[in-house]
Amino acid sequence: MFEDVRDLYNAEIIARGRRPRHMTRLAAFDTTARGDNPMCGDRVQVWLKYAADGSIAETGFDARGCDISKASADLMVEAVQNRSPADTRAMFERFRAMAQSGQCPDCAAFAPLKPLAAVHAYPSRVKCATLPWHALMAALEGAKDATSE
Amino acid sequence: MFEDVRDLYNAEIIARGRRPRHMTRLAAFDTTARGDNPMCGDRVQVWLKYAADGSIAETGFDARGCDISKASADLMVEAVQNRSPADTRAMFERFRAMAQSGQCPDCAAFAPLKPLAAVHAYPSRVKCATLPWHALMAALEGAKDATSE
Amino acid sequence: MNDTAQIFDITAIRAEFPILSQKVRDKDLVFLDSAASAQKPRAVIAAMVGAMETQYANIHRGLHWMSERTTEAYELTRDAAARLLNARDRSEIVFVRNSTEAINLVAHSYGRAILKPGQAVVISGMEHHSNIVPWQMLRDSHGIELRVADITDSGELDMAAYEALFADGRVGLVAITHMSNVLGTYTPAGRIAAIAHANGAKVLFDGSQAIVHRRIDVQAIDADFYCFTGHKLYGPTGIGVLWARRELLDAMPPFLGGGEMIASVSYERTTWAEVPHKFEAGTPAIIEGIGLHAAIEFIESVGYPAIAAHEAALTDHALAKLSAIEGITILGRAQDRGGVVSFTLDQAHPHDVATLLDRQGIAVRAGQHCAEPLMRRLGVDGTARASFGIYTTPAEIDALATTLERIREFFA
Amino acid sequence: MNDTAQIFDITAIRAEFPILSQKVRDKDLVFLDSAASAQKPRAVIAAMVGAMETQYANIHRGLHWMSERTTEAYELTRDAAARLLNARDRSEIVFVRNSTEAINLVAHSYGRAILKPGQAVVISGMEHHSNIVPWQMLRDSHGIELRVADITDSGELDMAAYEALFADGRVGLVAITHMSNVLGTYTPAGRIAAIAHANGAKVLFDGSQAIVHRRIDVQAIDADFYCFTGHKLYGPTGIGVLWARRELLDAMPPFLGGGEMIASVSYERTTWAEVPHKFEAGTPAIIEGIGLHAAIEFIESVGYPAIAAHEAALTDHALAKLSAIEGITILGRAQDRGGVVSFTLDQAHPHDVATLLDRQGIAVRAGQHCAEPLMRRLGVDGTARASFGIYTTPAEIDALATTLERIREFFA
Ligand SMILES: Cc1ncc(COP(=O)(O)O)c(C=O)c1O
Ligand SMILES: Cc1ncc(COP(=O)(O)O)c(C=O)c1O
Repeated sequence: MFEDVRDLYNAEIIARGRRPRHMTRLAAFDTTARGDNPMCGDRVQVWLKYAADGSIAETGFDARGCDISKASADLMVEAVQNRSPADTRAMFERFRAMAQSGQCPDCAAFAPLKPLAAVHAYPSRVKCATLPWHALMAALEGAKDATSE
Repeated sequence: MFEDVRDLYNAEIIARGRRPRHMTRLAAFDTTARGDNPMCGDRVQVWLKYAADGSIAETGFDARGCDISKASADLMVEAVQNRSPADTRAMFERFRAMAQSGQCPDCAAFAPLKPLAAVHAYPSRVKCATLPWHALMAALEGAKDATSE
Repeated sequence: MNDTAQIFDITAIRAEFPILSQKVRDKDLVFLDSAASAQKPRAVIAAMVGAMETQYANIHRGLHWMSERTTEAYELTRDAAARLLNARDRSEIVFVRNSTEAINLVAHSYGRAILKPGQAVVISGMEHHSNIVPWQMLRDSHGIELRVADITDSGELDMAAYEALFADGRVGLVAITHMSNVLGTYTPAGRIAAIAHANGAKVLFDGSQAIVHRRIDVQAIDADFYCFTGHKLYGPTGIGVLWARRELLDAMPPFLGGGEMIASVSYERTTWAEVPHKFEAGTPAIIEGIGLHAAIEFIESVGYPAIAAHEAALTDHALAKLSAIEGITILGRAQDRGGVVSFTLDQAHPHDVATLLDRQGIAVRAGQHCAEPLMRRLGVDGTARASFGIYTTPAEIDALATTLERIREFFA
Repeated sequence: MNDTAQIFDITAIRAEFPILSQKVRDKDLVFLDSAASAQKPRAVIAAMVGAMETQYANIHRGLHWMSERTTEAYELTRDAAARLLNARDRSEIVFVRNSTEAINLVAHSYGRAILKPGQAVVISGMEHHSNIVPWQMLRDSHGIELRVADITDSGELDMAAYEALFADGRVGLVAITHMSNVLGTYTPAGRIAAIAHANGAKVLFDGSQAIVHRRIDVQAIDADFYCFTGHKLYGPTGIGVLWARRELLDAMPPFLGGGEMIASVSYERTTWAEVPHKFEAGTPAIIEGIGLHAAIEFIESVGYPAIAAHEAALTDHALAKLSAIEGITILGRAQDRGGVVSFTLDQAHPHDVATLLDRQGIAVRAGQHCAEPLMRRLGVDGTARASFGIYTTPAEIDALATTLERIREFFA
């Protein structure tokens, strides 16, 4: 019955949606921020620890929400590992573009996020995928809250 | 060209609209009130003097507005002469009904107002015809303002 | 379901709604999201088109034919709305954009001018944000206390808790939903009003959902304010109704200022038009008002008894069908309820459920339904919600139930 | 009139407006009341019908196909409005019911939260009530001073008088029409804004009339707020636009509270959604928004240069024709003007004129045009007003002039 949704609900997404690998609150962290999607009630909290060179040493998150937002948060943690804040921001912009359009000009750079590539075909779910990133951006900026709108 | 409007713009209305007979401010009066039609800017002020028995001894008015409202005010002055306030109120109700519907069950009682009978066919002009009466009603009640809506 | 088949001809009714024959992703549209906004019957569409194609001008101010005719058509809607609510007088009908604006109007005008700082406003634990946030804003700007009457675990208003909120005599206004958009619960409007009045408070009912399924009589329930929103009642967007007792409207200052609502304007001093025009600043939603009239006539032509019976039968059917699904939780078990059923599945998040249903052409809502505090009270992040309209069929509910079973398997 | 004939094909344009082929009392409709509200082209009607028949659901909150499509269609209107005004960003477009609501929104939110008691708001001597009354209400509730910049006898803004109002440095906001609905005068928006800004004040333009006849560029005129109302721009009723600089919108508190405008709600504390949603509480005028998009595209397809040329030619023609009538007084002789001509006849009151015109199928407006203080300034009780749209022809103006001659004879 649901063969047509396997592009988004692929094995990777379902596995990470059910059992995220990085859904933990960091015991020690440098910054944290929360993202809210008010329309649906999704919420993600992200914790960050920087390395000495300012790059991201460790990320953890807690999420209430759907498989898409949890899987996205989980993939995000791996994708930003060891990246500088600037790099991370650029990655977010590219990811957002991909989530909205389905196009990714330099996909190679973020292969880990590929499992979410089909989300563009589900317009109202794009925010689920970008919500953890909004929280991450807020954390990088030292803000407390973000909304994904 | 305008034969079809002669029902409303009859000789009596045009004559009274141009040269009202009772458009004067009373030197001595017991009560006065103003009526406003905010949508078009018409305004009528009515002055009243009572006789010893409480009936209307004299009425005067001042008006800025169209021929219909001036003629209506002028006819009204004659129609209410010597009437008790209760009688005047009842007359207003009958006049209003006629102005809105074109029907007047006991027209005889207010023959002087007959020249306005056709106003019901001009829905947006009904207020012009009733405005002086609203002012008169306000004066009878000792109020200061009325609007015709 | 055979009783409703006798009461009205669902095929004929569905034929009145052009959108229902649309395909969604090559599947038949199964529209179970009417509580968010209902579809529009031909009569409403035709009334709006007719106004625009044959008889349109700005209203109230024109001396010409088009304006007179349009004014008349628009004002007839006021009569129809007064009839629909059994209002005492047509002047008690104020046109607004939607329920949200109606409640804000009361919060601004009645709230700031008549309620005194230190007085309290009572809402319930199952309000839509539109009946929470305006009172919070009033609280923060005007020093009103906001009190919340809790609900029971079955999703009904806790009447003892409600009554207890009046103990200190400071409640000035109760603002409460007449039917929950999440739980389907009808609140006992007559009793709510009686208790409020016995304690010197006025009462506003948010009838956004209630009026869709049942005949409302504002005099019988002894309301002071009642509001509804056109787009949920098969009418256009952009138009809604606030009803209030004439003496309250007379006492209230205007909300928005501008054209249409004045008696006279000078720079020094402006006086207000009579009720209801005092509250209707600017060019109104003329075409939408005319469309709302057609919606009201449509409702009247089907008749509330038939609508209520049809939707009660559908709701019973849905509750029975959905309860039979393993791992489902249905939220709210009120005795007295309308055609809205919220649920969660143990295996899947409501969003994921909604997306998969959508792929089968089945439209439900998922999320918080603009009722975040209620979600917290229920201990959930969100729900999926199926809601029924005049055009919903038992077969559509069966399709929902069957597809939910498949979704459980998909996520198992 | 031959130039406009070359610029666009008026017959083709008229064919787009179904209502123009209506008869009024067996006469051809001559609709010269577009400044009150314009007629609707087929494209607008079709867009609204299309939304209701094929693609409708509540927006922003739905995860299903109908809701996604409807959201997309509605939000495309925001892009179109941003393009129409040359806004920097689509988030600067706030949807409202009409200009009146837009101005009230600014008066409530910016007025009460950012302006300080003791500061002044400047308006002009030729404002519509909708740009007077909200500021009076702000004055009375918030201790703002209201200052009026007088107009010259030719009906233009008196720039010296305007500039003088800033002398004490207390002006916080200028709220001024961009085109008078009575005199047709365009105000020099760029200079008005420059003077306001030089004195530390923000400026709001009421573009209700201006945008109908001419291309507006909010960046070029350096506005802070700009508003217009859909129904005058050939769009539906019930929808209008407030544009404001993003940083102002960000700084302003919300106006109405409810669904759609929140980030999160708890009874204790509610946080607001991002701009523009912060200002859009409740279910918006969805179908009307979609209709407005069609109206904007219609305007764009004809093109402002052609519209402006057509209407300038019509206005010149009307001024020439009407001036030739004995006993007529034309109010306002501004250099820079749009397609609105107000006049009085010595022999007849404007109402009587309008009624007699109407009997010939000619629709004009008569009265105070929601501008009572301006009437006082002009020393008249009211005027008759002919106003022109994209579909107006020189022949219609000729019919007006001829009939006015007859009316003078009638009342002679
Ligand atoms: C100059 C001007 N401002 C404001 C308005 C008010 O527009 P609306 O009634 O659509 O709010 C109008 C039209 O009525 C107008 O001409
Ligand atoms: C119970 C209830 N109240 C208020 C509203 C708000 O209605 P609107 O968005 O039309 O203002 C809704 C619907 O969204 C509702 O279900």
